[in-house]
Amino acid sequence: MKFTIPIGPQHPALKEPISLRMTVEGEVIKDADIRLGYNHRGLEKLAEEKTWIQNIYLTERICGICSHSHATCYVQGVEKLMEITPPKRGNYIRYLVSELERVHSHLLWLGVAGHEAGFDSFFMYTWRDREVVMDLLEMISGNRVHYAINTLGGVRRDLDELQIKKIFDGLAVLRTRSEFYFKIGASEPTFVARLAGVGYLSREKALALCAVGPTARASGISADVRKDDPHAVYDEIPFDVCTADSCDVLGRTVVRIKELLESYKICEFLLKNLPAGDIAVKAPKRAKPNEVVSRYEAPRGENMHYIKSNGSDKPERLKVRAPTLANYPATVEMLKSGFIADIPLIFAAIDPCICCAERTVELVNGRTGEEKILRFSELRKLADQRFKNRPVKRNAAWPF
Amino acid sequence: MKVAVFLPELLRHLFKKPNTVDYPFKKLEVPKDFRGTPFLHPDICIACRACERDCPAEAIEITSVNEAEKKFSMVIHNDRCVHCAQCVDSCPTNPVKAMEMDHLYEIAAFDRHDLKMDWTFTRAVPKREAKPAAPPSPPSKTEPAQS
Amino acid sequence: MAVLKTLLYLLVYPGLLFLFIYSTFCEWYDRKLYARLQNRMGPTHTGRWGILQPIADFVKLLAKEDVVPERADKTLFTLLPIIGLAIVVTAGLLLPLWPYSEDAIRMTSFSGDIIVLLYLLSLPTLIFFLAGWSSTNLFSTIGGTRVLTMLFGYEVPLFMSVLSPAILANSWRLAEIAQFYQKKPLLILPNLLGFVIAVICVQAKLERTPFDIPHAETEIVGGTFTEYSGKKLAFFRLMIDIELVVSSGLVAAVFLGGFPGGPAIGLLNFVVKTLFVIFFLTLIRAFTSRIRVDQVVTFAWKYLAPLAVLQLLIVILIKGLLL
Amino acid sequence: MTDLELVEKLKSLFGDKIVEISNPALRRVFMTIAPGNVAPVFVGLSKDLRYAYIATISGLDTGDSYEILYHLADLNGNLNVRTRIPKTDPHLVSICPSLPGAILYERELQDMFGIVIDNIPDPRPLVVPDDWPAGNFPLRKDWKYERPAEIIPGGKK
Repeated sequence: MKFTIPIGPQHPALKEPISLRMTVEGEVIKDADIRLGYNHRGLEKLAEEKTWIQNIYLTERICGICSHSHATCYVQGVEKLMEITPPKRGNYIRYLVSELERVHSHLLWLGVAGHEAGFDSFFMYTWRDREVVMDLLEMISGNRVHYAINTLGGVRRDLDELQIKKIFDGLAVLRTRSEFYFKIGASEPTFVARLAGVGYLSREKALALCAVGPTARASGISADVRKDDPHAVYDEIPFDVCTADSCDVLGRTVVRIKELLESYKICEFLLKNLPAGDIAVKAPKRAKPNEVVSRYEAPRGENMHYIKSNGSDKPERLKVRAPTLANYPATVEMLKSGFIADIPLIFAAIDPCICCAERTVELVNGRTGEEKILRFSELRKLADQRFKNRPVKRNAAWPF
Repeated sequence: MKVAVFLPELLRHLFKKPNTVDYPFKKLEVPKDFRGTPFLHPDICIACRACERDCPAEAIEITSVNEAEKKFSMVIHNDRCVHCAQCVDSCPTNPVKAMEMDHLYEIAAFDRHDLKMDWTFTRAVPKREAKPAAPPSPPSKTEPAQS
Repeated sequence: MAVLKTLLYLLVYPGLLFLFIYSTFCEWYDRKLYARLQNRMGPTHTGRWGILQPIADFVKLLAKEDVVPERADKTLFTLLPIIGLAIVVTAGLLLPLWPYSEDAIRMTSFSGDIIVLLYLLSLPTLIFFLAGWSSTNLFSTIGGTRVLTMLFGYEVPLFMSVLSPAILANSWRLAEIAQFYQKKPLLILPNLLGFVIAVICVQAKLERTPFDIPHAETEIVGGTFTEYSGKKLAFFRLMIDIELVVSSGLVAAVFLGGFPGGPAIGLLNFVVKTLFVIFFLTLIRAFTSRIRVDQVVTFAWKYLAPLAVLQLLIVILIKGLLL
Repeated sequence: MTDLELVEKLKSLFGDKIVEISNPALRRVFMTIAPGNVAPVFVGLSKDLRYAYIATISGLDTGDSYEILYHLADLNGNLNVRTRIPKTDPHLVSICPSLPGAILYERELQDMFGIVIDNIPDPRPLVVPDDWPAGNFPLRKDWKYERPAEIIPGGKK
């Protein structure tokens, strides 16, 4: 018996709207299709109407989890257009936040993977420890999610001695915890049984379908923009690219936990070698007509911004390529011949960030042609009305 | 193959204090650089409109009320504010910024009108030799109405 | 007098009211323990330490809007929660809780009641399947088929492991089995393997992690209960809670020597022993992740069933050699 | 392979198909080709230079023509292939035969600019809703969206 299950746009496994149509036979998936377009905000069009400064905060809001990634990718591109170089201390702080964000994103992913596999204790523990890094980020930048630490020509907040000490302490805690999660992820039998062999993506397929980030690295492709195209400080930092050969969800988990441990190393290196000096240089208001391709390794894979300036204080074109979008063709491939039970895991394994992937269309009043915003009191009035006029015991004939 | 690797960790935590904070009853301290809600020191503001120009959310509105008396009115739409503190960075007054962020974070309201804050003020004269004035205390206006 | 006693027995203790109160308490205990194992707080707000939270949830669900899908089999859809509740409460009456001494009511204690109890505990599974099937929702249908698939996995090991102490005690009557082990407490030890198997199977029967496959929310939304809301969902939840109490009571009665000591101490025994069993159930829930439905069947037939047979063998050997 | 070697190699491979080639920054090579040469150039890039990873395809409305940029990347850096097609006849050939991962970005180009991609394996819209009015291509410069004035319900103040 063949039938199609709609996973999404609203589904408990998906934290953001996307539609996966699965054609299944019994419990086995025969075909998969991904439909996007539920989360468009028209960012690329909007960016053409905003100034360079305003666009920092706009790009930051492409995504909630990797907010710093998009802002940094944008800012390092615009700095090249404006021909300014941030001071070294500023750069170090900027990429320190980058790595802390990677830590927070990967810990979040571990929890989500646990939850999708029905392993709620793992979820609770990883998210508890994620609070440590969230607090560090809040301390550095002043906010927990949208750090807004980037500005054109450097960063906006400096680090003092006390904060550096606190970060070191936090990293020590996180390191022991991550090593513990590595042990769990690799040896808890029910968890491993769920992850191993699920969502197979061979190296050739991963290459052909342009997978990026941990998804590609778990298939044995050693692709990491931080190594291949070292932006800013990454050519000074010693670190390894983490790969796995198992090509499945377990491999993706292992890659992410190893990357966590690598990130702690990078953070400690950055803090130990933090140079003295300014944190920002003054940026001009306009940029000369030019174009730049900015690449950045976000927690989910390669971020790419193509920025073109036309001499004004606004960009001519800002093209954003988020890593999740690049991983969709690979996801469809992975889902085929899996089980229904594996759908959330496989889909979660690319660490999907749907608001990253979809950002291009203006919100036009879609179906009804008009938009209505209700006040709370009006909403309550409507609910009361609905309750008073409710159909009298339609078909819910209660036998009592 | 090991069985129940997680078990010792779980049992260890059974007799520990929970890590969660009983939120609405107990509150955590925010760090000193926390970006809460922006507010204005109307006695310092020189009405240069730098904040209005740079605000990414178009949440700040400065209008001239009376050109002759140099009276201005400023509205901060907190329902649009994204709490990025760019207005504080853009503010050119020295050494005390006319825009500042407070530490409030429980700023939800039932009505978007309650989130609007406005000031009417006379433009301050920008001083070249800025004498270190005592930082003015935040006006009570910054408390958003919780009706 | 006898009528009053019977009514008391059916409706108050150990019937409906007691089971309702005690099962909500057990749910609270399960939730609190689960939360504390995860370094969380669990319910805190309603009542002292949140002890009334399950009752509050129940009342809240009763007040919610009750929606029946257009294409569902409406009679079946509506009747299933009540039938299910009736079945588990009936099963609860068979527990050798209060009146199993010689002079008490002999209504529900008879030779073979263990078999009846086991079959009554099998029925909720069918109720879940029918609930999923009659709601005609895609996710419910998948959930329903998963319920049945799992049933084939855990039911046989459960029967074998629960019946092996009965074989050793040479009785099909729960009260007599319990009395046998009270007299010879050392004989509880050979049944240890059976206890482990029974706890795992009860976990599967109650559809708790790692066996919460039929209503795995990240895969098939609410599974069998996707379309249920309001009162019906409240009754289903109550039914699952009572099933938890009854099955842990069954395990306690068979493997842990029953609940001796008359009404008061017997009740205390019951509470302590069921909470002891539920502790293990919660522990399993905390440290495992959900497995796939094919893995359940494989696991049950590859490990649980042979081990249950081994348990039977041990029991028969002991019976032949020692008794 | 350094940037200079890559430029030399591209020149020797494609010869007069290259209209313009530049190397503005480290690990960034920009190459311009005629729209008719897109298919053979991408076959060459994937066969001879082993490019498998296409990062994205950017479109740009330059007034009288569309500028299409294919961003390719490998371990040596980033190669951007540029082509311009006239606005009056926006046709482009699909590069999916040589780089299958390009499908998403080609569909996006169709939605956003109304460029018709010939031989595209899957022509359904990718990012716009199903009931999106035909002929609306948001990233064209002449497509303006008038933001309606914000109405805060209630009107208390």
